[in-house]
Amino acid sequence: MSRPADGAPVLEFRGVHTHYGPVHILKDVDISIREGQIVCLLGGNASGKTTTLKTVLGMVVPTAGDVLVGGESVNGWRTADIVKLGVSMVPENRRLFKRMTVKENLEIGAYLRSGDMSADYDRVLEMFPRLKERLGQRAGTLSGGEQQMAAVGRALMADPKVLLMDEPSMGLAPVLVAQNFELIQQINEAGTTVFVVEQNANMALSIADYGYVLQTGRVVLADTAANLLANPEMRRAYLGESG
Amino acid sequence: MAMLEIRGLRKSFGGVQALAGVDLHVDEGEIVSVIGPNGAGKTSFFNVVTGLFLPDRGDILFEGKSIAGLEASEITKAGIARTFQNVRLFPDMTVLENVMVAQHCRTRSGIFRAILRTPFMRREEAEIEERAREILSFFGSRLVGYRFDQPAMSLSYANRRRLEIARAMATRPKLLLLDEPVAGMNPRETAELTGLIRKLRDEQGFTVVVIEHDMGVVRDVSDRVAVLDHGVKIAEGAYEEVSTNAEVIEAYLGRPAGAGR
Amino acid sequence: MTSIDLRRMLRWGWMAGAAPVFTAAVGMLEAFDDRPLIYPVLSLGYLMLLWFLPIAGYQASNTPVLEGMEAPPKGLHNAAAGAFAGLMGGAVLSVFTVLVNAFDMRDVFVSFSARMVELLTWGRGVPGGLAVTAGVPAVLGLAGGLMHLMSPSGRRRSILAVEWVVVAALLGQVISQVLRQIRLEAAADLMFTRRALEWWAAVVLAAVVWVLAERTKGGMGRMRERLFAADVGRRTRNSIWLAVLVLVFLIILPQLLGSLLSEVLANVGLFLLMGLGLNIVVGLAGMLDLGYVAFFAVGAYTVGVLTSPISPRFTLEWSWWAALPVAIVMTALAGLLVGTPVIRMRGDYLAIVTLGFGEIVRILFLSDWLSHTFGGAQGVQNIPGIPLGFTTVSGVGPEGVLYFALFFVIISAWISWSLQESRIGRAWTALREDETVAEAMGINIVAAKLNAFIVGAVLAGFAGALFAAKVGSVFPSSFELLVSIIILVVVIVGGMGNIPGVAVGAVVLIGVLGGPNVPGLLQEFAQFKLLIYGALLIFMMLRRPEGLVPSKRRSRELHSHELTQDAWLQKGGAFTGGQDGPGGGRQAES
Amino acid sequence: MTASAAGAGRYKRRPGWVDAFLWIVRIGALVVLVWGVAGTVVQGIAGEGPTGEAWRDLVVAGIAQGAMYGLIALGYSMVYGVLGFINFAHGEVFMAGGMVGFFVANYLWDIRFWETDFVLSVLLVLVTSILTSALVAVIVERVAYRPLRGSPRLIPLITSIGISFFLQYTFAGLFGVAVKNYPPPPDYMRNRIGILGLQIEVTKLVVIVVGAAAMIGLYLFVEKTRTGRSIRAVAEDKEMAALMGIDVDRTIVATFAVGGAMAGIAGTLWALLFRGVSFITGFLPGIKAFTAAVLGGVGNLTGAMAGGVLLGLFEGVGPQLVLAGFGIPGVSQLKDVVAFTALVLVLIFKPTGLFGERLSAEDRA
Repeated sequence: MSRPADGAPVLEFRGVHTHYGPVHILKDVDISIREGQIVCLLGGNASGKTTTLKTVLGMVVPTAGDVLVGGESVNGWRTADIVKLGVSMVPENRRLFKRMTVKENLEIGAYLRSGDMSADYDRVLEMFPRLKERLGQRAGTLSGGEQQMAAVGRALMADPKVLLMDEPSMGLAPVLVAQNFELIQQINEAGTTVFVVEQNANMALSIADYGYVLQTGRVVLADTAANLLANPEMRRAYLGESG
Repeated sequence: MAMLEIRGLRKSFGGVQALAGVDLHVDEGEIVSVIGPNGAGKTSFFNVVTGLFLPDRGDILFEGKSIAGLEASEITKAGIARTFQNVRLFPDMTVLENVMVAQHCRTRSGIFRAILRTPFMRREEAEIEERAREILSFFGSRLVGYRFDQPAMSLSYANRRRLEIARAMATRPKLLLLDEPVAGMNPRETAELTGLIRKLRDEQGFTVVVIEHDMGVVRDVSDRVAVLDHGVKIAEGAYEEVSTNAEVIEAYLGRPAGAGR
Repeated sequence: MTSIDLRRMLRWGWMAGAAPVFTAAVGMLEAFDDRPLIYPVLSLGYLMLLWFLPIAGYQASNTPVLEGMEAPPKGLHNAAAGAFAGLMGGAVLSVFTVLVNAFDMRDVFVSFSARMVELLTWGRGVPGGLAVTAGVPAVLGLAGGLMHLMSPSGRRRSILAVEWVVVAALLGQVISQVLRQIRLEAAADLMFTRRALEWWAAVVLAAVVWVLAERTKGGMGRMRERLFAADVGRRTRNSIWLAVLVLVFLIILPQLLGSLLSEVLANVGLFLLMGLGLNIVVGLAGMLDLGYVAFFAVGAYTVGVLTSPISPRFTLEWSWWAALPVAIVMTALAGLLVGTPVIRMRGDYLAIVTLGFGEIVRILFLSDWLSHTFGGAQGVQNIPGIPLGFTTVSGVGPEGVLYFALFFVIISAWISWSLQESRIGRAWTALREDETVAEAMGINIVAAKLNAFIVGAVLAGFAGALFAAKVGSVFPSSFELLVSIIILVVVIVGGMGNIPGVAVGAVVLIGVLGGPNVPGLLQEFAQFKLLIYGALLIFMMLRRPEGLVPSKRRSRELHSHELTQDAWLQKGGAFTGGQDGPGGGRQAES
Repeated sequence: MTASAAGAGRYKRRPGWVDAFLWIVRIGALVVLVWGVAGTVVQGIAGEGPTGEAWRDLVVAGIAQGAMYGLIALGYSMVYGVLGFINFAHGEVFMAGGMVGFFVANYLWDIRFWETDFVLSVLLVLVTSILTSALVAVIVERVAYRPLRGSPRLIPLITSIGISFFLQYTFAGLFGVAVKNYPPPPDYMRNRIGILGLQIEVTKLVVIVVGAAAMIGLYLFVEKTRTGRSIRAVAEDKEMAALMGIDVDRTIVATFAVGGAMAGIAGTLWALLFRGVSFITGFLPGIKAFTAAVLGGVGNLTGAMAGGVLLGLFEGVGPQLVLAGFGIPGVSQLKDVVAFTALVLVLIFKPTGLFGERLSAEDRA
């Protein structure tokens, strides 16, 4: 199931440190994501996963090291400019603009783009025909599954090179979790690089090419997904074996 | 007589039906799981039962008496306590204080006793603290010792979940409502908490209702499972029964449970 | 890797210019120049003009030390950065001076006078003095930058020495008064010959502080350790001893201070009383009450109407002691009346509604409609003092009022403390942190909030009753919205939720700067009092929201958003809950 | 009251004594209202009290005053919508516009331009006032509020109280404490013209028309423009808005600027109506506008406008209509009492204000 990982790196962390006030969060993190891959970042609560995503997006500025998007260092850039480079995120719990309509949500996904976006619009609606019926509805009134579609659709409207997924399985019904991961594969097959941040190691590794394990801000394991699945330490700590 | 009996419960928010006529009963000493897809109304169900929201229609009987329309604090006093999906402790109170404050509705000293520091008040204070320590010791070594005086916000995620359960226990409820108690926990912690939920019933004598997505936990703890979808109960019964129900598989599980989770 | 951050330097450079320009433009320089501080080198005006520059110089190259990272090396570049920021400040100030000199803008800006230009150029006129205008800030900035090169203890000593000298100079009047009272007239005359600290005295004082600073280092910490020893019995014993000591000190204090200072302290006591009451409502229960003065007014008017022989409607001429219980009942009732409708309102709504209540009460006391009871704008006059058998306590003898205020403060502090350390106090804390959860945990919100309102109101009632006896008359103008806000500032600057904090707040603000209608020790500030209050409030919120003497829990609450990355802390109560988490802008540095 | 109501209708909380108290207040308020109005009507029939003409003037004055409150209230509401706190210092933003506008007006008077081309002069003053207020609002945001982003809710509120004092006394220090009187408007501004059967003074008509136009303009701005949409997105979820590529800082600055501009317009209107400005001019109107915003439901723009106009009417007409009926002397002194009482009553009847926010979706999941 793994695809060749020969593309150029689209997203890289090189020795990144971050701090919240004086507190050291990420400690010398190296991550490299190549074009066309699905890469997952695994870790428990407070391991620094969310900070990693915020660092990509410039919401947290590294105190040392570099974050590179498409080979370009984005340290100190404004979030908007990083988004413009083709980074887009589906946040945990979807976080739609509940008071806006589904259509407005999709449109705001393409906020930074100019020109004709109808092709992307059609592509999203083709991918999620359910949304077509709901376009005029307020996003807050959608069901859980539909909200998920709208959130992914909104992120795709930005035509991202790399899509960040924050905990796509968190607090979701099994049916939605399965759907979600299928969706990730589908998006990836259509040519988008995906970076998944997950607690559910089993699920994430089953679709990923490569995985990183984060523990209290440090990358403690980094290997191909297949190797991680086979790693005994990994199996004991994260995959719930012999619990 | 059922401990909790819910009849035709309805609740809508601005045109969205969160609960569209739910019936459910919970007998004393049972552990009942409530499962269902996101947005099915599970948390709304808890919120209405505990009085944070008023029901639109229907009735909630607790030990035979209607509690619909009571203030949340009165319902807690009547004997229903809960935890929250997204862990809502009092973050800056210490671990011990979090548990002490929850005994509020079981204690009586008022302003004058507090100002005059009467013997009654001092005895009650000592008892509150004693009981808080006792409850925290239920979780083994996790929340005792130096942790008593740590602010709740400094706890690890799993300990926060445990503390929330301890706080609910401190209100001396008969019925405990746990909202996704293992969400965000790793496999080992999940296993431990599963055992704890059973102990809550077996050793402490609480009746328990659990909302949970982790089907492993649901299988291990439940006497009975109720499935909600779009605010309606679509199935109810033993785990095996529910997990093979076609409607449940379609709305919630996606594929038969056990076929690799 | 160089540790000089150009943007940081520029920013502090701008601020180094903006601060003195602001001081001069609003007229502080001129107004305060008459008050010499250290003879003959420094007047209050120049202190106000220049105090910020060393700080800016220090900050220009100050980078926070991050956990797990190497501390940036210190060196001459720090001094250079400081000098740069100072020079930039000086340049801005010079440009300002030139502009003021060149154009006559007095029609618009009232303080842009020739005198101001003269002061800004140190008396040397425009082209000639500009070098000094720019040079002095540069030197001060350099001094600030040089502080990076000192050892931490040297830095601490220098800062302490400067602080002590400034405080001694500012409070010269008090110090010389105390010296006189303890029969050290000679010393007083010698040190404070010309209303200001003599320069040699300043040098001596600085040297003494510099030497002693290291000796006493850690002394406070040890004392605190002993006070809060783990052993409960010992702790209680120690705190009782401390309380007795403080009490004895306070009892002899009026004898030391003389009546003028006693008057100031009596006012501090009044505001402290109100501060303690508001602290219960805002600090403990987390409800922002902006109409707190209403309860003060109710207490004062009740006593006034019942005791005054020329009270407009009743001439009951009760004794103050008989009126006090009535005042307490009336304020409790007022607390209930104001508290009930606002119980279910959200934080900001509660603020505006209580503010409204405060205004309603004042306007009613002022109105023609009720003037035959409350006297309208004339108020109630000839209120007798507090009869004590052997004497009568009134405003004529401020020492007596001070003792009385002390007595009530002790009672109020006890009430606050004992409630805080009880199930009621815990319920308040829970309520403040997360109202929904508190309710779900069985706390009766209505009762808890009303308790807070009523206790808070009664404490203000004490203050009101005392106020009526002290001043001898009550007017509506004593109860303006401003009073509510000043009390709030006292509580916040001191340290919300913390009794010693409120005390410190009252002493520093009311005692030193003065209250809304009462002068403080630094009477020179009268005109700019509220400007300084505002600036202090902003500064405290930005830099130290937990106050000067923070309660442990409060500082946790107020800084939690900086330290955690968890979403669960970002929801909930009025003081705990942020809006959306630390999102939005990028992380601010430092 | 009993459980037998189950299944019949919507549940109400079982009333406790607080509810009983609130009902007494509600009923008491209605009785006072009806009694007072009846008293006034009786007086009116007896030929005492104000004439019909005077009543109409009160209404018009109330609406004009209310339009101003509404304009200022918009600033409170916008900031509340985006940052979630009440910017207590907004009244001073309004004052700043009026104050600086005065110096322009005064200059124009000195060079005799004010008399020769009054309309253009007022426009110049208006532009100055708008720019000043917007600038002050933006500076305040940058210096004081931006560092507080994400801190507990009451912290920025308390800060804004500090800013309020700081700005007041800064203006006092800069421009002096004396009241500054705008030059007199030409006579025709005091003429009355008939509209809809009302004889309205031109000044008041201008105030009402300008106020209404500004409100409509703002509404269109927020609903229809790209910046407006980013303001709405930021109001809902700042972090997500940033992820969409919206510059959150700049959007918030825009919000403050637009709110400030509205206050600036109000500053000029104030000058047209009352002429005098001083450093404390902003305080009471600020509080009143704050009240108006809460009255209408904070965060809701339509609510702010409606709240402003209603408050102006309450204040203008209320004392005469209700209180005078009891034979209370000097009712006009009590207009603030009427305004604040109206606020308390509205919130007792409807705790989220007249056009309160929608229920939060927080616990719905």
